[in-house]
Amino acid sequence: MDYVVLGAGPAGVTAAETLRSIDKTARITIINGEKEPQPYSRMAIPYYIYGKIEEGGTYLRQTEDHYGKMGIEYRVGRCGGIDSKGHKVHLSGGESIPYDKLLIATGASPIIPPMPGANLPGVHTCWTLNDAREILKHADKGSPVVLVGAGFIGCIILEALYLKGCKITIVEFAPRMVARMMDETAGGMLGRWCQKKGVDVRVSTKVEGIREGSDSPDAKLTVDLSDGTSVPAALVVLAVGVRSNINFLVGSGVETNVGIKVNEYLETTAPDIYAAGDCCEGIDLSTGKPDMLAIQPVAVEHGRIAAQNMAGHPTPHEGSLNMNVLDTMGLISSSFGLWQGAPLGKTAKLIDEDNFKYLKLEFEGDKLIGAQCVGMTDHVGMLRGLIQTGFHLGEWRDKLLEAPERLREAYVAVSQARPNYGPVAPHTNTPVAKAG
Amino acid sequence: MTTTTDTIQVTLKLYASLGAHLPAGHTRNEARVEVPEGTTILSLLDSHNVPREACHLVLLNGVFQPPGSRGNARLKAGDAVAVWPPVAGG
Amino acid sequence: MHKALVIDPGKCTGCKQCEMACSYVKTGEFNVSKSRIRVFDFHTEARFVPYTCTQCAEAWCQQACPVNAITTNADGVKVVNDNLCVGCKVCTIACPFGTVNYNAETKKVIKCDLCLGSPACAEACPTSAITFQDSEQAGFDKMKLWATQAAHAATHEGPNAPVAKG
Amino acid sequence: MGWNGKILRVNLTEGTVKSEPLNMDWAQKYLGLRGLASKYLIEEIDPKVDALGPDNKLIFATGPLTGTAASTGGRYSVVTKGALTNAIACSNSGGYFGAEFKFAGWDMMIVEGKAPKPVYISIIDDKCEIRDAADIWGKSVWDTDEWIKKRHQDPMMHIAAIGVAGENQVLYSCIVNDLHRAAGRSGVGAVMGSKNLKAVAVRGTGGVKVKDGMRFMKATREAKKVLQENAVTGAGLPAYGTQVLMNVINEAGAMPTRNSRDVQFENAHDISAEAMATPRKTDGKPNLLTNQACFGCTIACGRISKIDETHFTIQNKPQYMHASGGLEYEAAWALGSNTGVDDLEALTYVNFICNEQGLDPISFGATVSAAMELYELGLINQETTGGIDLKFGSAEALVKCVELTGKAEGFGKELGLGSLRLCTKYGRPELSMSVKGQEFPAYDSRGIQGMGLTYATSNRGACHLRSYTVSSEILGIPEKTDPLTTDGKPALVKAFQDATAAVDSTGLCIFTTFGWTLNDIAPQVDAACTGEWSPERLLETGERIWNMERVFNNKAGFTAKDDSLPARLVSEPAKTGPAQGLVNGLAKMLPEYYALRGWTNDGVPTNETLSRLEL
Repeated sequence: MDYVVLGAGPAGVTAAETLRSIDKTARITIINGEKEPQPYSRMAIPYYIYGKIEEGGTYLRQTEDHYGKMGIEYRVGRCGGIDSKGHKVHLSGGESIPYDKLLIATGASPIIPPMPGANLPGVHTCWTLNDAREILKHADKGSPVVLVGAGFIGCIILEALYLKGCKITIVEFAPRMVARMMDETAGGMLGRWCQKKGVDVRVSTKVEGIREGSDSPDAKLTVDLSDGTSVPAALVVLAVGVRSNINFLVGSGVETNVGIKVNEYLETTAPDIYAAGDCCEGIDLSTGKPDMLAIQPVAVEHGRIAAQNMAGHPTPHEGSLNMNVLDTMGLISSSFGLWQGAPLGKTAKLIDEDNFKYLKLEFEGDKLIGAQCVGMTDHVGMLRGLIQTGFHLGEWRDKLLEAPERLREAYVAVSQARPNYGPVAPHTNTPVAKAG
Repeated sequence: MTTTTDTIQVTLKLYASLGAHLPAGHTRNEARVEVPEGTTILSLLDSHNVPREACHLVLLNGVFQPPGSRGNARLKAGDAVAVWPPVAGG
Repeated sequence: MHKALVIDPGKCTGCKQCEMACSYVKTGEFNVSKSRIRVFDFHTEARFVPYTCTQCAEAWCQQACPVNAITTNADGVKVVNDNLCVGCKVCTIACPFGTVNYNAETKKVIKCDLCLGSPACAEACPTSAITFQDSEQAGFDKMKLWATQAAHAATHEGPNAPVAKG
Repeated sequence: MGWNGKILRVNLTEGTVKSEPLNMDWAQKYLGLRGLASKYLIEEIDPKVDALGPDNKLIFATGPLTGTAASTGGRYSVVTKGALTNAIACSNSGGYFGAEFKFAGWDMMIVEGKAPKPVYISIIDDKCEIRDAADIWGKSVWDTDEWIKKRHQDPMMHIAAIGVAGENQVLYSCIVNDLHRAAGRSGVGAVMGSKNLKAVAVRGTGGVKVKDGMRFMKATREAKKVLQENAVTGAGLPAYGTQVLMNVINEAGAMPTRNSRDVQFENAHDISAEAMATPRKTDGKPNLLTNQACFGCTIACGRISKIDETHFTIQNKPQYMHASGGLEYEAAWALGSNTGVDDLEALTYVNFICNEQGLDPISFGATVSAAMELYELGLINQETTGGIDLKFGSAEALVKCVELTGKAEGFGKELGLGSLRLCTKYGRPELSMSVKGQEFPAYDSRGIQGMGLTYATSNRGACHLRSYTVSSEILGIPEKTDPLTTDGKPALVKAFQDATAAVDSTGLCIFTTFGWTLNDIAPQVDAACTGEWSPERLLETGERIWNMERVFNNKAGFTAKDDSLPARLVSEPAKTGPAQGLVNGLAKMLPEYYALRGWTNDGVPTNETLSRLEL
């Protein structure tokens, strides 16, 4: 059996490892589209930028010769196309690799907004390790940096740039920060927090263009904004969003939408081809509908489930929970599931503007379906637990409507309700439990 | 020749965890029991299988009986023996 | 068989000796807010529930970690390797039990590691509400039973309910 | 180490909050809680100050072992000049409040002055604020607890509050923390109320450090083992609580009954620990649900009860149909035997109300008991009581009284004065079973002679917790003495008083001494605290504290005449039980006690004694 995994992010690596754990003899090849000695994690890049870790610290697996020891062939190469009838992957160098089963886990890439100057030197996205190396060349202490986009990824980079000591202006087209992760209250809190930390936050503002030259001695670029002002920049970081890497699939028989279309077994429309992670549209647990959820835990979940299906263990994917956690210069926020709430659902809110604390719980009936959280980190995973398991909160729903801060009690009360015994939290299906 | 032993009535009170050793038909934690004349506190307790090591506080008509005297003094009709395992309060 | 913490809330008196022992072992001072185990107090129901990590066989936190900083040791314990943890907090939202927490002082995550073999909480518990024993023993069977009941408790309607298929 | 080294000074008149370093020299001489706070109080107030005036101070104090892993290490004390007694008052409480206060980084809080309007104090780590309490003034302790947690959006706060009783300055009102743990005696709640201070809410996320962690853990582990293996602290107290004494003390003929006219209560069993654990006829469930520990406590004597939902006291009152703090022995006696009421559910309800309104159930029950005697004697009648048929044994009357007292409504206003002022008002002060104005607790000193001396000489007015000789005289701990004789009692009382003062100043609970001696306690203090702490040094510290309190009281105007018992106990012999025919032999014991203490015949510590104790 020949398994080929295209893409060496968390989805690809997890899939390769899962395949090996099921099938001890198969040939497994994992192909990284980026020229790196090891698969690495994008989640770790901000920590690399501000020097908390070395490059090696970003690697997905930390043991020496991890892939060699597992009998997984790791190689670098860009995919030029797929011959789904011939069961072959074409690499851009001309080489073809045959497969019995193929996993596409090619991830996503940052969107470069169509604006003048987006390709100037000193303008970078912050997505790959290579981007990070480029950014490091410009992000010196005191350097003026313009960060375009205050979404989830923008905010993660913000933290790193802040810790590097850069002078930051953040420009966001939407009327608030993290608009796709949290509501006005939370976004407003984050914005105030950033201002307090000395970051210039411009929301409802568009970048009209970037041009070379600046009045400021420490900047080589000038960023013109829709509010009529211009900001000098030694570095412009673009973080306006990502899109799935699927262009190479044209004509392959693998149907795509925003991402690759998959069924509940993460099979694509082409035989023996599966997809996982940011490049595909898996099921969103909250809506039951396909969606591209570009987050690490979902990539891992997809990777495992796809591999189990590829290896002949039919494992349906019931859906992934959309969730995010963000550290904005020390203010930690998170959101889960249907944080926008349900049309007829009830909402519990705790707002403490002075102390930058916010907790919002969204219910449908007596179940938690979504949550947002700012400034609170203790036991925050319980939010996921409640949403994921769909536990009936019963009377605790009303208690939470009165006092959402009693969330942890509510969780323990309903999850440990009976018998009066045992360290058992909610019944949750781990990916392995889904097998068979 | 058979001798009949006269019996007397005494009250046995077993408290806290010793309550489990009370004979059937007790009310509250007390039982009226018939014992042969000449019965000592120890023999009364033994006859109800009250573990000796658990008999920490033994009061005869409210007066503490040190362990040494529990096997000596003979009970009289109407006596009340109250026993507790080690307990305290405040 | 691995040993596990078996918790019986029915025996807990709410004394928090477990929290004190845990915080002392982990931080060198007595600080219940740093304890990896927490006792929840439901006073109107006269019930106290100690709560900590269950060391899942297939741990959500471990899978979610982007840099492999959470590893399984020989005793099946999920351990955070401080030298690898970057502090991204993904595990804190991934763990559906809420037992991986972020420590703002160290900028790393903390979780119960069973004190690598002799949990201080179990040793400190005066009523055996927390014991450390072979997970195959009685407690674990009851846990499984409970898991089954919990599965029934979660109704299979609505978009959020886990659906058992296949 | 052990101590945080920081105290909070809150001036309610000025509205100011200050942090000060703890006086470590004093800490070395007086440890913490009772000893150290008394030292501060004595240095800072005039002993003749009006207890309910703005010049009195109210001190919340923890000790060096509060908030550590030592078993029972969660205590705090409230020290002030007592509203009920006008003597030095130290009321000690468990629960979780004390430890939380310590975790917030403080050892002690001194509250001065009087707020112009009702306030509460919030302490969140090093942030302390005086906040408006208009919305909770008039609310119960339970509602206050809930309101503050909601207001601060933090269910993990711990709150010590007064109920309406404290607001109304009921003279025996208490400060209740964690819903049903109380700094109960001497009217510390009234002092808090007089300052317009409704509550203190604390949240602490810091840590407590000890001198030698390894040695401390070893010492506490060994000491916990002693408690665990001791039959009293390991099994008796957790299973039956202090309430197990109900039958013991009754059997021993030392149960003050119907205002101490009798020494045995015929229905004691019906309100005892055994009864609490027996399923009720009505609903098949026992009154007692479980036991609860205070912070750090490996004994867990606390009772958690739930009232029978069909009982007359809580008809249509769903707010009482849940578990809460149940009857401890003193409360069961004061509300039960002492008033002749044998209805366990009614007593539990009255106890709930005491917790909710912030009333000391001992003084409340004893005052009702005295009122019942006045009623029986015809000195008061239904006109006085507002229609309450105040007969001994009437649960209905007791329930009505408790519902009126905290609110200071109708006859409740008179009951709120305490038994001495009430009986004096109706011309019979001797019917108040009190010393220095404070009602004595659940041991009749004719049946337990040492307790007579204990009550008479207690610095905070009649109290069992200043030298619990019951432990020796009845329970045989540490060794058995004869309760019916006065022989050796002065020495016993002195030894208990000194040891207790030391234990009360560490942060540990006195109940540990059913299993521990100072030899078990000293190694824990020594490993935790700066300095060297031997059992001898602890005992000396205790003696120093005792004498310091005495000096304060003498300056406040108390003399040897106040070391006395109500006439009934020294002139009316016990009617039944082992003590039948006996009165308390205080007159014999007192001179010997003074001599042992190194006091003059007038009960004044000699200069020699004071200098020996470095006072």
